[in-house]
Amino acid sequence: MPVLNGRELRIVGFLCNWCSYGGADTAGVARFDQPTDLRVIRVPCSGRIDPLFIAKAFMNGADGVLVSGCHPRDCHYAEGNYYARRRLEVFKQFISVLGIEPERFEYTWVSASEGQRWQEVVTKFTNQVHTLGPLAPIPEVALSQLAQTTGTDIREEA
Amino acid sequence: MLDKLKESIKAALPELDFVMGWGMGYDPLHATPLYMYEPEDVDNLVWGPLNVHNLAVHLPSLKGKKVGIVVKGCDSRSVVELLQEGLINREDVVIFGAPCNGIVDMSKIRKAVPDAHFVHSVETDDNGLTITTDKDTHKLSLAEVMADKCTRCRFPNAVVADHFVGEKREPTVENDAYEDLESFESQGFEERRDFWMTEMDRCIRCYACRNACPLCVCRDHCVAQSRNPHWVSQRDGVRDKFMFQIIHAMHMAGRCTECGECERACPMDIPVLLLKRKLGTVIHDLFDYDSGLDAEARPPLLAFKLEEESIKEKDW
Amino acid sequence: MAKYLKNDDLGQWLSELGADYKVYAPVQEGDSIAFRPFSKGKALRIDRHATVGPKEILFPACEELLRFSYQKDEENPGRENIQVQVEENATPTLIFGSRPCDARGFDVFDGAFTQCSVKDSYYIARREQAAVVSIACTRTENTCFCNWVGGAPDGTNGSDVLLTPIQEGFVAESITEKGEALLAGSNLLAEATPEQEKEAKALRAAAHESLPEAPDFECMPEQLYGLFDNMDFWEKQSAKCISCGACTYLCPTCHCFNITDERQGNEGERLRTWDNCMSRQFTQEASGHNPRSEKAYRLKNRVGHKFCYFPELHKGHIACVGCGRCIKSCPVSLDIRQVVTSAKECRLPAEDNDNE
Amino acid sequence: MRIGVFICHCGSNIEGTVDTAEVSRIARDYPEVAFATDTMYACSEPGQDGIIEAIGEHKLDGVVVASCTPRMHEATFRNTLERAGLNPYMFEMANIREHVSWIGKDREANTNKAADLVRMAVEKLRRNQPLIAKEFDINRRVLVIGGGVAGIQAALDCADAGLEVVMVERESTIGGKMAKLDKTFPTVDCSSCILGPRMVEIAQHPNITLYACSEVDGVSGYVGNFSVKIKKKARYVDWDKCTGCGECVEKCPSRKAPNTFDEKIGPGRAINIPFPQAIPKKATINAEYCIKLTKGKCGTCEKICPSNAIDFQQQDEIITEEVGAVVAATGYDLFDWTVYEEYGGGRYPDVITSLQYERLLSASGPTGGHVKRPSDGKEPKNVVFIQCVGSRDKSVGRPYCSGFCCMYTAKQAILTKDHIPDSTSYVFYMDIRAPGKLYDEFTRRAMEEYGAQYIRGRVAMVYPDGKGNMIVRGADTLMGRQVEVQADLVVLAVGVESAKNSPQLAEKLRISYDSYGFFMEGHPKLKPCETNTAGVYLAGACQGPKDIPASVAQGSAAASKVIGLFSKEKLKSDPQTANVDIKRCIGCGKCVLTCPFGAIKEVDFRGQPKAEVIETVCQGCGICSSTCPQGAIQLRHFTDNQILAEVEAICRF
Repeated sequence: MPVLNGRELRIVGFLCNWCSYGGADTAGVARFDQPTDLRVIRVPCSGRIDPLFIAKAFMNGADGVLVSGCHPRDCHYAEGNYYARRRLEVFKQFISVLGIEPERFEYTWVSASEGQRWQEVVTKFTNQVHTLGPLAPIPEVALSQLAQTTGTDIREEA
Repeated sequence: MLDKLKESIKAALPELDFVMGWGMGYDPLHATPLYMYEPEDVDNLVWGPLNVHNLAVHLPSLKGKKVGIVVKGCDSRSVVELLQEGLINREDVVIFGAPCNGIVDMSKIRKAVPDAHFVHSVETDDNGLTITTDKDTHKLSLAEVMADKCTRCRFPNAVVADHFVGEKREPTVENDAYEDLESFESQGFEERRDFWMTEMDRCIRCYACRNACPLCVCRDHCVAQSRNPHWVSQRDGVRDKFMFQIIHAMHMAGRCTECGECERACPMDIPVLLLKRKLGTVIHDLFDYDSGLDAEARPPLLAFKLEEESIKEKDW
Repeated sequence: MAKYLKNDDLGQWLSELGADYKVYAPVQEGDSIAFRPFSKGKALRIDRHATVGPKEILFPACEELLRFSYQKDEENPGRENIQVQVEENATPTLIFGSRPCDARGFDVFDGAFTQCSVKDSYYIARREQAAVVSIACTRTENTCFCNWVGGAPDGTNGSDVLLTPIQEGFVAESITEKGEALLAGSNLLAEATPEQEKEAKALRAAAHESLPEAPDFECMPEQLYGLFDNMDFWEKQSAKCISCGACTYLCPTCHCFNITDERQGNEGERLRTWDNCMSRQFTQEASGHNPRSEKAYRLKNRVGHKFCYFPELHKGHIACVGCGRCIKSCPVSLDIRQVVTSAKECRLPAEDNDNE
Repeated sequence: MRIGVFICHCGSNIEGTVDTAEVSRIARDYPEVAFATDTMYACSEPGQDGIIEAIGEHKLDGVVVASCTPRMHEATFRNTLERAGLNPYMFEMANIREHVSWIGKDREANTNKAADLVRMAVEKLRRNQPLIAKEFDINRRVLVIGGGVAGIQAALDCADAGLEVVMVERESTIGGKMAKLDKTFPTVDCSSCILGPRMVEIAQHPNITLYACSEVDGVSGYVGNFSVKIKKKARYVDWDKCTGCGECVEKCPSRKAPNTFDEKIGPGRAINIPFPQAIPKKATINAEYCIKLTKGKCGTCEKICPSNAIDFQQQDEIITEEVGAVVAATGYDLFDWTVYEEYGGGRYPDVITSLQYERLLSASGPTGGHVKRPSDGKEPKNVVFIQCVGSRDKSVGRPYCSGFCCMYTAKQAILTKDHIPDSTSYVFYMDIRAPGKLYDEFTRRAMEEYGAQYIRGRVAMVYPDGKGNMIVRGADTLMGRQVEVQADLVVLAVGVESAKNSPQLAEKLRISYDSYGFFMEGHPKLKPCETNTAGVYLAGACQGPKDIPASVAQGSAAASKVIGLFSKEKLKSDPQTANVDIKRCIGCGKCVLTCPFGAIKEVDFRGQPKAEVIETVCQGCGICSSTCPQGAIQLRHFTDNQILAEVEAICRF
C-alpha cells in the first residue's frame, strides 16, 4: 500500500535486535507517541547492515533511512557496531556526491532501555526528512522510455 | 632509460613465465599490453605517455605463475593493495618500475584532435605529442592532454619495485586538493542526481569499468550478475546501472587507489571515477589512510578503533 | 535514380520523416555518440562512427517479453490465476545515420532471428517496421576493415537508403522499395546532377582505396577448427583480455541474450537482455561446471563464432562487419584483426597420419 | 509456499488502534498467502491451537504472526510451528504492537503501517529456509585462569561437582591478592586461615590439575571444545623433585631480587618460595637476578639442594589442554601510584601502598607482623591513610570507584590500633562507601571505637619535614580549612586496575573488555558472569573491582554456569549462522579478518583458498555477510535477499 499520501514519507529503519529494536519496544511499552512513517527491519547486529542496503532503499524510493545499534562497547557481538560506525559514516559522507542529502540518512545508538531516546530519535529524524521532502526515486527504465511516458526528458532540461 | 628497462627485464626473464609491459597497438596512438615471453619480445617494449593500462589487473588471475610486471607509480599502488589482500604472493611477482611523466587521456586527445580516429603517426617526446592524421598535424603539450590523475600525481615512481630504472621523479603535487569534486559538489543535490541519471543512462552494462579495475577481485562472482544475492536486475534502466556503480564504489572504499582504469575503460566515457574520488577523500579525512602504500596495513573498513577521533556523531 | 539533399535541409527532412516514423539518429551524449530519438534542433554527429551503433533500436539492450500477474481468489487466496500479457508495440521506426557496416549487422540479425527454425517474433515485428537510412563512408578510420569481411564503405546490405556525403549535401540512392518511398515523399530532395553523382562516386572510390588490402578468409573455418585444441595459441591471444563485454555490446552483429523474470509482489515481467560470451557467467551451468571457464576458451568462441560457426550456418556470411568498434573501444586495445590473421597464418600440425 | 497470516488483537492493545480485520483482508492479497485471519490472543492456548489447526486445514508451510515484539514471543510461536510439524524457522513476526498500536492513535495510519509490516514479514518468509540446529559433543573439562580466591572457588565448586579442572596461575603460587592480606573486613579474621585450607584443597583435589608459573598462550575452538595452549614458564627448578625445604632460599647469595610476594618491601632472593603456605610450595629462580644464569658463576643452590632439583637448562614449555569451558578469574593489579608527584611519586620510603602495609601487618610478612616503617624500622605512631589514590580521579584516567578501599582502610586503621595501641590513624577520604553487610558498622567502629580520625578532603601534598617524618597537607572540607598532619608513615589506598595483559587475554578468549581492561559481562544485570562468547565465564575482579565475598560469589556463579552447561547431553548450536557459497567465495579472507569470534577459517578446496564457517562458533552477527563483496557468505535467516526483499516491500509499494 502506498504510504499515506501527503502525510507520510518512506522511512526505512534498520535496527539491531539486541539494543535498538529493544529500545523501540521499550518506547512502545511506555506508550511514547511517535510519527508513523518509519518501517523497521530487524537485523541481528548493526554490523550486518551493508551500507548498500541503504543505497538500495534510496534507489527504490525511500525518503530517509535510519540505522540504530548498540552503543559502542555494548555490542552483543563485541565488535559489530565498531565496524558499522566506520562503514555508515563513510556512506553518510559519500551519498552527497550521488545527489542525496546526507541528512536523509542518520545512524545512532540506542540501548534497549532507552525508550525515551528512541522516541526522540524517531521524532526528530522524521521531522528532518519531512523538512527535506520526498526524494524522487531513480527511474527503473531508460530515460528515453521515461520521456515517452512522462513527456519530459531530464536530458533536454540539462 | 627504456634500454635499461629492457636490459633489466631480459636479465630477469629466464626465471619468469613472462613479463607484462606495453607495446604498440593497432595504431600509433594506442599502446596495448605486451606479454614478453622471449628476449626478442622485450624489444617491442615501449615506455611513454601512451602506456595507459594498469597491468596489475591481470595479476590475481596469474596466481601460481611467476611473472614480471612493469608498473607506473599509480599501477604499483594497485600491486600493493593486491599484496595486502593476499591475492598475490610477493615472491611470485617481479616488479619493474620506472619514473612516469604522466599518461594521456584519450578523450582529451579526441577533443583536441577530432580526427584522432584517422591518425597516421604519433611522435612523443618530453614536451608532448605530435599527432598527424590523414588531414593535418597537431602539436599537443602533454599538460593539455594528460589524464587528470597525472595532474595530481603524488607517486610518479613505483612505491614497490624489485628493479627501478631511471631517476626518481618529484611528485607533481604534495596533496590532492580534490578540486574536481569540490566543483561538482558546488551544484545542488538535484543537479547532481540529474547529472548521474543522464550519465548512467548511457551505460551499456558491459562491466569494462569493473573488469579493468585491478581491485575488483570478485569479477566472475560479482553481485551484478547474480540472483542470489539479487542486488541488481538486468534491466537497462538508470536505477540498476546507478546502483551498480554505487556498489562498485562502496566495495572499493578504503581499497581504491584512484588509478582511474574504470573511467578510462568505459567505452561510453561515463565519469565513474568521481564516485571513487569522493570515497577516497572521505576515507582520507576520516582515517588518515591512503590505500596502496603499505602492504602490511589493515584497510580502514576492516578495522576500527574504540574511540574514533574523526567521526563526529550526531547529537540528538 | 539518385537524389540530392542539401546539408541545410537534413534537419527538416528528418522532421518530415518524423511524421510517419520514430526517427533515431546519432547525437553527442557526454563524450560519446549514440543513437537517440531525434527531435528538431538536436545536433547530429555524423562525422564519424557512433560509439555505439544502432543495433539497440532493433535489438534492445533490455526488452520486456511479457508481463505477468497473479490474481488471487477472494474466497480462497491460496488459489491463484496467472495472467500473461504480451505487448507487441513495434512502431514504424527510422534509423538515420547508420554506416554500411552497421546496416550490414542487421543482415546478421536477420540470419539469426528470422531465418532459423525458431522465428523471433519480437525482432521480426521491429525489423518489418524499420527503415534504414545509412551514410556511406568517404573516409575510413584506422580501425575500419569492412572490406575484409565482405563489406564496403558504401555497401548497401541492410539499408533502404544510402546517402553519400559530398561537399554541400548528400547524394541519396534508394536500395529498396521502402527506400524509394522515403525519397519520393519529400520536396526537399531534388534530382542529383551528374556532377554531384560523379563527386559521390569519386569519394566512394577513394574510400575503397584507403582501406588496407583484404586478406582471404576462405580458409578460416578450417584454420579455426585446426586451432580448436591449441590452447597455447588462444591463451596468448587472450592474455590481455579483461573479459568485459565492451566488444560484444558494441558489436553490430552480436545478438546473444539472457532471459530473467523480475517479480514485485503479484506483478512481474520477463526481460530479455543482452548477454555476452566474454563473461564467465555466459556458460555457467547450474551444476557448477563451466565449459568456458577461462578467457582463452571464450575468445576462441567469439572469434570462432564470427569467422567459422556462423558462416557455416549462414551461407558463408561472416558474423563480423569490420566496423572496428571492438578494437577502438576495447580497454586493452585487443585487435580482432590481429587475432584472426594470426589464426590464419598459424601453421597447423600436419594431419596426424590418420591413414596409417 | 502456502503462507498463513495471523493478525492478533492482543485484546484491545492492538485492535484499539489498528483495524486487524482490514490488515488480514489486505494480507490475503500478498504473494503466496493462502490464509489470513485476525485472532484475539495469538499467544494464548486457543490462539496457538488456532494456528496449528489452520496449518493443517490449509496445508500451510509458513506462518506470519502480526502481534507483539518478536523479542517476546518469537520462541513461543516457533514452538507452535514445531508442534504443528513445521520447521520452527518457517516463521516470521510483524511487530504491530510495540512498533505500531502503542505508539500512535491514528487508526488509519496504524492500519496502513501494520499492513506494510505484514508485507515485509511475508516477503522475508518467502525466502526463509528450514533450519536445523546442529548437535555436538561436550568435553566436560573446565579451564580456570587465575588462582586467586575467585578462581579457587570456581575450581573447587566444579571439581566437587565431578568435573575435571585445569587451573593456570601466572605466579609461582596460587592464593592471589588474598594470600597477601593479614586480616579481612568486616570480621577481622585471619586471611590465610580461611584461604589456606582452600588452597590445600586445590593441591589435593583429584579432579584438579594445577599449572603454576604458567600463562595461557592461545585459545582456539569453541564452546564445548576449546583447545588451550599453556606456557609453562622456565623456573629452573624441577618441581617434581623440589620438596620445598627452602635451604636454597636461605643460602642464595643474590639478595637484590625483589620480593614480589611482599610487595617489594622485604628482602628477596634470586631463588625463592613466596611464603610458607604457598601452593605449590616449590622454589623458583628469578633468572634476572640469578648469578649463575646471568654471569655463569655461583650455582650454590645446585650444590646444596638435597633432591637435585635445580635445572639451569630448563626452558619455557607449551602444553595443550582440551576443555569445554573457560572461567577467567585473573583478578586485578594496583594502579601505578607513582604518577602522583604530590605524594612523592615513589621517592619517600615511608609513603607506602596499602598492600605493602598488609605485608607489614602480616605475621608471615617481612617484619613478622611488627609494624616497622621502611626507612628506619621505627614503629610509627601517627599513620596517615590517603584514600582514592588512582580511583575516582579523572585526571589520571581512573574515574571509577575502586570499591573496597574504604573498607580495607578502615580495617587497617583498626589493625594499626591493635598493633600499636598508642598510635593514631588519620584517614583522608572523599566519601565513605560501605554498602555491604556489616560494612558501615565496621567503618563506624574504626572511628568510634578505634579513634581513627577521618578527615574529609583530598591531600594536596606529602613532604618530609627534614626530621625523618612526613608532613601531610590537605583540606578538611567539612571544617573548611587546611590541615597538616605530621605522619610517621603514610599509607596510600591505591585503586584497583585490571590485571596486566588483560586485553591480550581477552583477545585470546575473544571476549570484550572495557576501556580500562576489565572484561565485559554478557549483560550488566542479567548475565553477570557470562560473556558474549559462549562457554567463557567470568569470576572476580577481572570483571571489575570486587571484594572477597563478591569474588567468591561470582566464582561459585561461574562454576554453576559451567556445571549447567555440562549437564546437557549435547550442545545445540543456533542454526542462524553464516554459510559460505563455496562456488562464489574467492578466498580473499576479509570475513576471516573481521569475524569477532574466529568462527571463519580458511580452508583449501581443490587448491583454492575458501572460507568455511565453524557453525558451533558462529554467533550469527552477520558482520561477514556485510563484509563479503560478492555476497558469498550469507547469514542464514538474514540473507542479503531477505533484507533486500524487506527493503523492496517498504519502498516499492
